[in-house]
Amino acid sequence: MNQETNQKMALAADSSSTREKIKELIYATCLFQDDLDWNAWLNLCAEDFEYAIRAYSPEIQSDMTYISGNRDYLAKLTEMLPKHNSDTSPLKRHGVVYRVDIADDGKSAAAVTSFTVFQTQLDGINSHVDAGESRLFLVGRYNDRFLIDGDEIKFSEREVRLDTRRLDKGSHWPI
Amino acid sequence: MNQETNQKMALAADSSSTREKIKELIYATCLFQDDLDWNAWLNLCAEDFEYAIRAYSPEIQSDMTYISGNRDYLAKLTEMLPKHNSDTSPLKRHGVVYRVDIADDGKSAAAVTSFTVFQTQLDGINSHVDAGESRLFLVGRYNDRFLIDGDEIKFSEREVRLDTRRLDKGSHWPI
Amino acid sequence: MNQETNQKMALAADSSSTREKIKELIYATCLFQDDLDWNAWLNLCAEDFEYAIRAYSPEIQSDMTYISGNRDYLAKLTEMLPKHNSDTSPLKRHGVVYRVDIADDGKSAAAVTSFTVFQTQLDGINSHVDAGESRLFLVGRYNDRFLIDGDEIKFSEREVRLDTRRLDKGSHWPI
Amino acid sequence: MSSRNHAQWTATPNLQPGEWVDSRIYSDHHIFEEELEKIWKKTWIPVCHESELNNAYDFRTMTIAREPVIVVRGKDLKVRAFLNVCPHRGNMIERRPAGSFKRGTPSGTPKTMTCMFHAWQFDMKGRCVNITRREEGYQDRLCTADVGLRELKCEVWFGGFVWVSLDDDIGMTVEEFAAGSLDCLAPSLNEEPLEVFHYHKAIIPCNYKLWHDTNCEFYHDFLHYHNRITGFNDAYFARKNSGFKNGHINVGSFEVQYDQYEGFESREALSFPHLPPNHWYMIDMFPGVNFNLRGSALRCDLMTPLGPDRVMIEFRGLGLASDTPAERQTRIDHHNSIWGPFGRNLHEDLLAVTAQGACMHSSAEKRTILHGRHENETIHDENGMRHYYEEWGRWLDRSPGNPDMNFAAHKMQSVADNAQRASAGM
Amino acid sequence: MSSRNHAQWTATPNLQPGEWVDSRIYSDHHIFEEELEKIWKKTWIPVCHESELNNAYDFRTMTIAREPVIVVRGKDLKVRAFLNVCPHRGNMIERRPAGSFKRGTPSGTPKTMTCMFHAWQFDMKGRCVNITRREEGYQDRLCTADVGLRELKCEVWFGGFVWVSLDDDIGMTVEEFAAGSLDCLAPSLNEEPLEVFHYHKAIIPCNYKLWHDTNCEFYHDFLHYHNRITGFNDAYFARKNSGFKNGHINVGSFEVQYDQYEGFESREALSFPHLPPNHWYMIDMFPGVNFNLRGSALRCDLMTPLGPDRVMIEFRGLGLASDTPAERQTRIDHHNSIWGPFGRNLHEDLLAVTAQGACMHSSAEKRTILHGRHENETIHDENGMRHYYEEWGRWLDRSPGNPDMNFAAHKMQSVADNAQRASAGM
Amino acid sequence: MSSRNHAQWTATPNLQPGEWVDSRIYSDHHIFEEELEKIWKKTWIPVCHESELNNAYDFRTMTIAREPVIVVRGKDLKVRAFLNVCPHRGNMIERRPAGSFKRGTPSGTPKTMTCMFHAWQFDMKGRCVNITRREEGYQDRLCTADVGLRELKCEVWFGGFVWVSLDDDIGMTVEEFAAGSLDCLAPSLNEEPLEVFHYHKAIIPCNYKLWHDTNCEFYHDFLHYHNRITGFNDAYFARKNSGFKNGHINVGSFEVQYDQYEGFESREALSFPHLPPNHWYMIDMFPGVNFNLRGSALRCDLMTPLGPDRVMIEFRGLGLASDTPAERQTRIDHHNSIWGPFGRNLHEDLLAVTAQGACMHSSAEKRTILHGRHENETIHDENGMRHYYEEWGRWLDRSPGNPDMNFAAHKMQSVADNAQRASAGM
Ligand code: FES
Ligand code: FES
Ligand code: FES
Ligand SMILES: [Fe+3]
Ligand SMILES: [Fe+3]
Ligand SMILES: [Fe+3]
Repeated sequence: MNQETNQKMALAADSSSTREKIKELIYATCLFQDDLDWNAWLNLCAEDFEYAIRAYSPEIQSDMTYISGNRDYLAKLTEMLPKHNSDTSPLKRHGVVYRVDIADDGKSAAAVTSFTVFQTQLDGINSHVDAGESRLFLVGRYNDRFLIDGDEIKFSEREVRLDTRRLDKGSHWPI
Repeated sequence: MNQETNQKMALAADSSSTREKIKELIYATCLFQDDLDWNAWLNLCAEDFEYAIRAYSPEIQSDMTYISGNRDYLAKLTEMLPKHNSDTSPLKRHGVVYRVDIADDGKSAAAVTSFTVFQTQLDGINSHVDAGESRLFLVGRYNDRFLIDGDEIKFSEREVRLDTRRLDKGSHWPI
Repeated sequence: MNQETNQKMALAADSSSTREKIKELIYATCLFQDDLDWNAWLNLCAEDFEYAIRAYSPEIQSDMTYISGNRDYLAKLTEMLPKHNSDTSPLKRHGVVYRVDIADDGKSAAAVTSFTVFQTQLDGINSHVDAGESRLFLVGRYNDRFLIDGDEIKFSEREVRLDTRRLDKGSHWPI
Repeated sequence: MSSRNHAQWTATPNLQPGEWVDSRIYSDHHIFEEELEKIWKKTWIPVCHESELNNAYDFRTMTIAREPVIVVRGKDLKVRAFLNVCPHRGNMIERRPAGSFKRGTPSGTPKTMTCMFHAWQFDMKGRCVNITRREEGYQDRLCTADVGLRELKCEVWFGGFVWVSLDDDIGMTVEEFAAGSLDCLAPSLNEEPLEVFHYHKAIIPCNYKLWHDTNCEFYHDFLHYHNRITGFNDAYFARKNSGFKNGHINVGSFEVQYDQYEGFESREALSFPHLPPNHWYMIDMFPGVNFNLRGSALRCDLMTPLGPDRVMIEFRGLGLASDTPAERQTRIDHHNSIWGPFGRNLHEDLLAVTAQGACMHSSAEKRTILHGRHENETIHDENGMRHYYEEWGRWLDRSPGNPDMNFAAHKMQSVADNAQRASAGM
Repeated sequence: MSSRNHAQWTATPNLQPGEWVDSRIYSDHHIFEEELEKIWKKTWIPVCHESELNNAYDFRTMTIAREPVIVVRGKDLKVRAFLNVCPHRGNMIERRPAGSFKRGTPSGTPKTMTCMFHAWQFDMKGRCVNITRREEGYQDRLCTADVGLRELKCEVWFGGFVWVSLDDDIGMTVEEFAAGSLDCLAPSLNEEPLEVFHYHKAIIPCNYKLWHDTNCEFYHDFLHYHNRITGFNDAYFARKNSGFKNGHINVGSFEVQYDQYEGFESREALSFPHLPPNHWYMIDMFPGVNFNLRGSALRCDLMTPLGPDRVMIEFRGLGLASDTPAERQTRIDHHNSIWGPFGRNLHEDLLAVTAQGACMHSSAEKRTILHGRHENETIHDENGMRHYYEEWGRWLDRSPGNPDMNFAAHKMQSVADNAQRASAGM
Repeated sequence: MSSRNHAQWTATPNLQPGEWVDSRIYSDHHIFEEELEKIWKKTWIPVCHESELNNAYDFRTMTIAREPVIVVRGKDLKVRAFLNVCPHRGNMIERRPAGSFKRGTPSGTPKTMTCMFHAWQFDMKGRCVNITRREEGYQDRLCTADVGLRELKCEVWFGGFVWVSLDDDIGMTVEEFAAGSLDCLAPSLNEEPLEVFHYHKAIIPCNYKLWHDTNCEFYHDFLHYHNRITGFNDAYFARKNSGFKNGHINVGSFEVQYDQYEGFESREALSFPHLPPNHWYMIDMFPGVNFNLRGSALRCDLMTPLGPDRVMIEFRGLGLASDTPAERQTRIDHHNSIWGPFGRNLHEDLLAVTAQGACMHSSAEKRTILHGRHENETIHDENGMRHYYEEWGRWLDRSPGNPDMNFAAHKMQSVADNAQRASAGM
C-alpha cells in the first residue's frame, strides 16, 4: 500500500464520512421535529439558515411558496406556539436520503430526501372516534443545502417541496 | 500518513462498520418479519432479548404496554400461530434507521428507527372486494438496543412504540 | 498497523463503497423515475437489462407477471408515452434499501428494497376536488441485480414485486 | 341430509319464536337510527373510569349516540357531565380526549372550560362565567345565567366507573338499571380503588350487537385455541348464564387452567379481592357494555355504534390502584396475553365479527340468525342472546324475529305458535 | 353552428327513441338497487375459471350482487356453488379468496368447510356434517339435516368457466342464456383445457354499464394510439357487431397488424385453436361480462357493481393448459402489452370511464347519452349498446331513454315517435 | 346562574327571531340538496382569476354544484365558460385543472378541445368542429351544428375575477348581483392587473356556511392570538359591518399594528393602489365567497359545498401583475404569515369550524345557534350573519330559525313575536 493509495483512501473515507454525517443530520431533523424539539432542530442550522415550503400548482401553473423564513423567524414562530390554538396531532416524518452531493471544494453540500409525513389524529376533529388513527398527511422532498467547516456541518437551506396540495387544516408546525 | 492517523482511521472505520451492521440487522428484521420467518428474526436476538409494543394513551394519560415478552415467549407464540385463527393479510414494515449510538466501550449500542407498516388485505374482511388493497396499518418507532461482542451483534431489546392507537382487529404477529 | 490489516481494511472499504454505490444507484432510479426522466433511468441499466412487475395472486394461487421487457422495450414504451392518454398524476417512490449482497467474485450483486409509491392526484379523476390529494398507490419490493465492472456498476435486472393487487386504473409508467 | 334451495333456506326455522332473529336488525339503517333514539339516548353508559380524571379540573371527552360529552371533576372533586357543546354557536368546547383545566389554554384562563372560538367560559359546574364583550354585544338581552352548559345525569358507580345518561327522565339509578347484574363482581371491584392501565380502540365494520352477542355467549370457544386448551372440562361447561332485568346477563365462574397454554401462567397470585384463584366472571349489560374479570385483570368493553354496519369498541384494562409496579406489569401481561390488541383471543373475536358483518352489511339480504341452543342456561346455551333481544324488542317495540312486526304482536305470535306447535305435537 | 344554452342542451335529441339513454340509468341509487334485484340476482355469472380450483377440495370465494358465494370442487371432482354464509349465525364460512379444504383449519378438520366461529362443518356437497355439541344444545330440536348450506345453480361451460346463478328458478342453462353469442369462440375455447395466468382487479368510480358500453363499441378507437396504428384499415371497419337474444353481442374478427406498434410483435405463432392468425373476437354478455380473444391470449372481464357510481372489474388472462413455459410467457407478454394493468389500452379505457363517471356520479344532473351511430352494424356502429339497453329496459321494465316510464310505454312511444317523424318527413 | 337541563337547553332562546338559527340548516341532507338547486345553480361564482388563463387557448376546469365546468380564453382573447361535458356520451372533456389547447393532445389536434374518448372536437366558442367518422355513423341524421357545448354565462369583473353562472336566466350582471358590496375594494383592485400567486385547497368536514359565518364576523378574534395582539384598539372595534342587497356584507377598515406580533412587519410599503397603509377590508358575498385585502395581499376564498357536512375551500392569494420579484416575495410572505396553510390564523379558523362541524354533522341533534350580538353594526356585532340568513331564507323559502317553516311564516312570526314581546315588556 503506497502513500498515494493511502491518501486516496483517506480522502474517500473523509467524503464518505461527510456523506454519512449529512444523512445523520437530516435524520436528526426528522426526529427533533417529530418530537417538537424546535430548538434542537434549529441548532443544527447555520445562523442565516433559510427555510421554505414550496409547491408547484398545476391549477395556477406556477411555483408557490407556502411559508418561508430564516432561522430567527422560525425560532420566534415556534416560541410563540403556546399562544396559538393548534391541531397538536403528532406528525411522523418518514424520510429517505436519496442523494448527497458534496461540492468539489468540500465546503458545501446538497442533499435530496424523499419524505412522507403521517399524522396520528389527536385533537383536530372528533377525538372520541378519530384520536389514534394514523393518516397520510404530506408527500414531498427535502432539498437541503449544507455548510461544511472542518468537522462542523450545518444546514444552510431547507426547501420542503410538497407534492400534496390538499392541505386541509394545514399546520402551525414547520415540516 | 502517520501511525496515529492510521489508528484513528481504523477506529472510525470500525465504528462506521458497526453502525452499518446495526442498520443491516434492523433492516433484516423487517425482511424476516415481513416474510413471517420468525425463527430467522429471533436468531438475530440475544438469549435474553426483551420485546415490547408500547404506546402513550392521551385518553388515559399514561404509557401502556400492548404486549411484552422475551425471546422464549415470542418463540412459543409464533410456533403456536397455526393453531389460531388469524388475519393473514401480509404486512410490509417500512423502516428508516434514523440514529445509531454506540456506547463508549463499544459493547452495546442503541438505535432509533422510524417506521410505517402497510397491510395488503387478504382474508380479514370481504376478500372478493378488498383482497389486494394496501392500507396504512401502523406508524411508530423501533427503539432497539444491541449487544456487541467482537464481530457479533445481537438485539438485546426492541421497543415498538406506536403512534397509531386505532388498532382495529389488531394482529397475532409481532410488529 | 501491518500490511495485512491494511489490505483487509482496503478490501472492506471497497466492498462498503460498492455497497454504498449500489444504494445510491437504487435511490437514483427512484428520483429519475419520479421525475419521469426515463432516459436517465435506463442509462443506469446494462444493455440487456431485464425489467418485470410481478405479483403473487392468492385468487388464482399463482405467480403473475404484469409487465416485462428489456431495456430496449422500455425505451420504446417510454418514448411513445406522448402518443397515449395517461393519468399523469405524479408518483413518488419511497424506497429503503434493506439488503445488498455482493457476489464473492465481486462481479455482481443483488439488492432488496422495500418500497411504497404515493400518488398525488392530478388529472385522473375529478381534478377540481381531487387534484393535490396524495394517496397510497403501491406497496412492494424491488429485487435488483447488478453487474460490477471495476468502478462501473449497472442494473442487470429489476423485479418489481407488488403486494398491492388492487391496481385500479393501473399506469402507463414503469414503477 | 342435503344442501338447501332458496325456499328451504328462507323458510321460518323450525324453532320457537325468540330462538332466531332477523338479520335486518343488524343491518337496517332505519332500525339503527331508532336504536340511537330509543335505546342509546335513554340509558346509562359507563363512559370512562374515575381514575382517568383523578384530580380537580381533570376532564375526559367522548360521545354518546353521536352527541359530544365532557366529564369533568370539580374543585369539590365531584364528577359531572355536560354536553361538550358551546351554547353560543355550537362549537365543541374541548377538543382533547383528556387533560386538565388547571392550566389555561391559548384562548382561556386557568380553571375554566373555554370555548376557543369566542372564548365564552364555563366553570366545572357548567355555569357560564364569562361572555366575552357581553355588555357591548348583548346589553341586557342575554346574561351568563341564560347560557349555562347542558348538564347530563352522571353517577360514579361499580368500582369507580363514570356513568352518564343523555336522558334527564331516565327515572332510575345505575344500580336500579343494573338490576343485580353487577352484584357478582361488586365485592371484587368495590373493595379498593381501581386504575385503568390499558386503553385501545377498534372500529369494526359490523353492527354493535354482533359484538355484544359474541360477548354474551361462550359457544364460540371453538374459535379460540386458548379457550379450548385452558377451559374445556366439566366445570367449564357448568358455568351459569343468567339473565337479569333490563336485558343484562352474567356468566358464572370456574377455575381456568391458564398453564395449559404454552407460555401462559396461573393468575392466582394477583387475584382481585374476594375472587377465588383463576376464576373468571363476565357481565354483559344492555345495550352494549361488557365487564370481564379473569383473575388478575378486569376488562371493560364499551361500544359506540357508528352506523348499522360500523361500531367503535373501546377496550379498557384495569388493575388495583395499590399495585406495585411489578404487580401492575404482571396484570398487564395477563391482560395482554388474551385481550390485548396483539393477544390471542381478541384478534380472533374481532376477526369473526368482521366476517359476520361482511355478510350482514347494510344492504345484505335478510337471513335467519339462530339463537336456539338450550343447555340448561350454561355457557353454551344461547339464552344470553335470547334474553337480550327480548329486551331490545321491548325498547324498540319491534319483534327481533320480524322487525316489521311490533313487540306485542311478536309476543302473541310466540304464544300462538307455541300453542299450535304443541297441539301439532311438534 | 354554435354552442348551446340550457334549453337546447336539455332538449330531446333529434334522433329515434333507443338512440339515446338518460344518464340517470348510470347514477340513480334506486335504479341501481333494482338492477341488483331484477338483473344481477336473476342471471348467470361466470364467477371464475375451473383452473382456479383444479383439485378435489379446492375452493374459490366471491360475491354476486353483494351475496357471499363459495365454489368448491367435490371429492367427485364436480364443481358446486353455495352461499358462503353459515346457517347458524350468518358468519362468512370461508374468508380466503382461494385455497383447499384438504388440509384442516385452526378450528376445523380436513376435507370439510368449517365455520371458524362455532365450528359447524359442511361437506363439499353443502351438507352439514357436524354441529358442535349438538345434543347438548339442540337435543332433538335441530339436526344437521335441517341446516345444510344454501346451494346455488352452477355450471361449468364455455372453455371451463364456472357459471353461478342466485336464482333457483332461472329456467335456462348457460347455453340457453348465451343464445348463440358464445358460438364464435367456442371452437377455440373448447378444443383443449384453458388455464388462468392473469388476475387483477380495479375498483372504478363509475357505473358498471359505462364499462360494459366501452367493451361493446370500438368507436373509442380514437382513445387508443395502439388501435389506430395497428387496426385502421378496411377490414377493421368491416367487422360486424351482432346482437343476440338476451342482450348479448359479438364483434367479428379481422387481422390485426400488431407489428405496426413499435416494440410489439405478431401473435401468429401462438394462435388459439381454430383461430386464424392475429384474429380478434369479442363477446359482450348481458349484464356485465366480456370475453376477448386477441390471437394468443384470452381476456375475460367480470363486473361486480358496488354502487351506482362504483364498479369492481376483475380481469383474467387465459392461455392453454398445455402451454410450455416459453409459450406461456409469450402469451402473458401479448396479454400485458395491451391489457395488463401497465399495458397500453387498459389504462386508457379505465381513464375514460373514470372521467365519464365523474360527470355521471350519483347526484349528477340528468343528461342525454347518445347511442345513435348507424354504420351497418359494424364496429363503429353503436348498435351493441342499443341492443343491450333494449334488453335492460325489458328486465327492469323501465325505458332507458326515460327511466320514469315503463318499458311498454317506451316501446309505444318509439313507434308513435317514428310514425310522427315519418309523417312529418323528419 | 347554573347549568341547564334538556328542557332549558332546547327552549327557544329569549332573543328576537333572526337572532338564532336552527343547526339543521348546517346538517340536513335535504336542505343541502335544495341549496345546490336553488342557490348554487342560480348565482354568480368567481371560479378563477383571469391571470390563470392569460393567453389565447388557455383553460381552467372546475365544478359548480357538482357540474363540471371549463373556462377557456378564445383566439379573440374573450373568456367563455362551458359545461365540461361531451355531448356525445357525457365524458368529461378536459381532465387537467389548467393548461393550453394550443398544443395538441394524444387524441386531438391543436387549438381545439378534444374529448379523448371518441375524439369529438370543439372550438373555443364551444362549437363542435369535428365528429369523427360523422358521415359513416350519422349520415344526415346528426351534424356538428346539433352538438355544440352547453355555454354558461360568464363575466370578467372586479379585478379580473372570472364569474360563471349555471343559470341562463339569472337576469342580472355580476355588478347588479354584487349590489355595491364590491365598491369598497373596486378602486384598489381595478387600478392595474392582478395576478394569482397562491392557491391551495382544504376539504373540511363542516357545512360551507360555517366557514362563511367565520368569514362574516370578527367576534372570533379571541381565537387568534395574532388578532388580539395586532388589532384590539378603539379603531379596531369601530369597524363597520354593513349589509348589502342579495346577502352580501362588508367589513370596514382600520390600521393594523402588524409589528406587534413578533417577527411580523408593517405592510405599508406594498399597499394595494388607493389603500391607506396597513388597512384591511373584507367582503363576504352570498352564498360562499370572500375577498379580503390586508394591505399588501388580496385573499379570495371560494367555497364548493360537497355535502351537508363537507366543504372544499379554495384559497387564492393575489398581488399586482406589475410586481418586481422582490415585491412579489414580500406580498407572498405577508399573505402566508397569517393566511398560508402554515400561517397563524388560517389553521386556527379551520380548526374551529372543524370542531363546530363535529357537533353539527349530518345526523346531529338540532341545536340553537346564536347570532344575537348587537354592537352598532361594528365588527363584533353578528349582523353580518343575520343579514346572510335572511337572504338564505328568501332563496330557499325556509325560515333559518325553523327550516320546517316557510320564509313568509317566519317573517310574520317575527313580527308577531316582536309585538308580543313588546306588549309583554320583554
Ligand atoms: S361558539 Fe363557543 S364561544 Fe362562540
Ligand atoms: S356462525 Fe357459523 S358456526 Fe356459528
Ligand atoms: S364521449 Fe366525447 S367523443 Fe364520445
Ligand atoms: Fe371470545
Ligand atoms: Fe378500449
Ligand atoms: Fe379568523
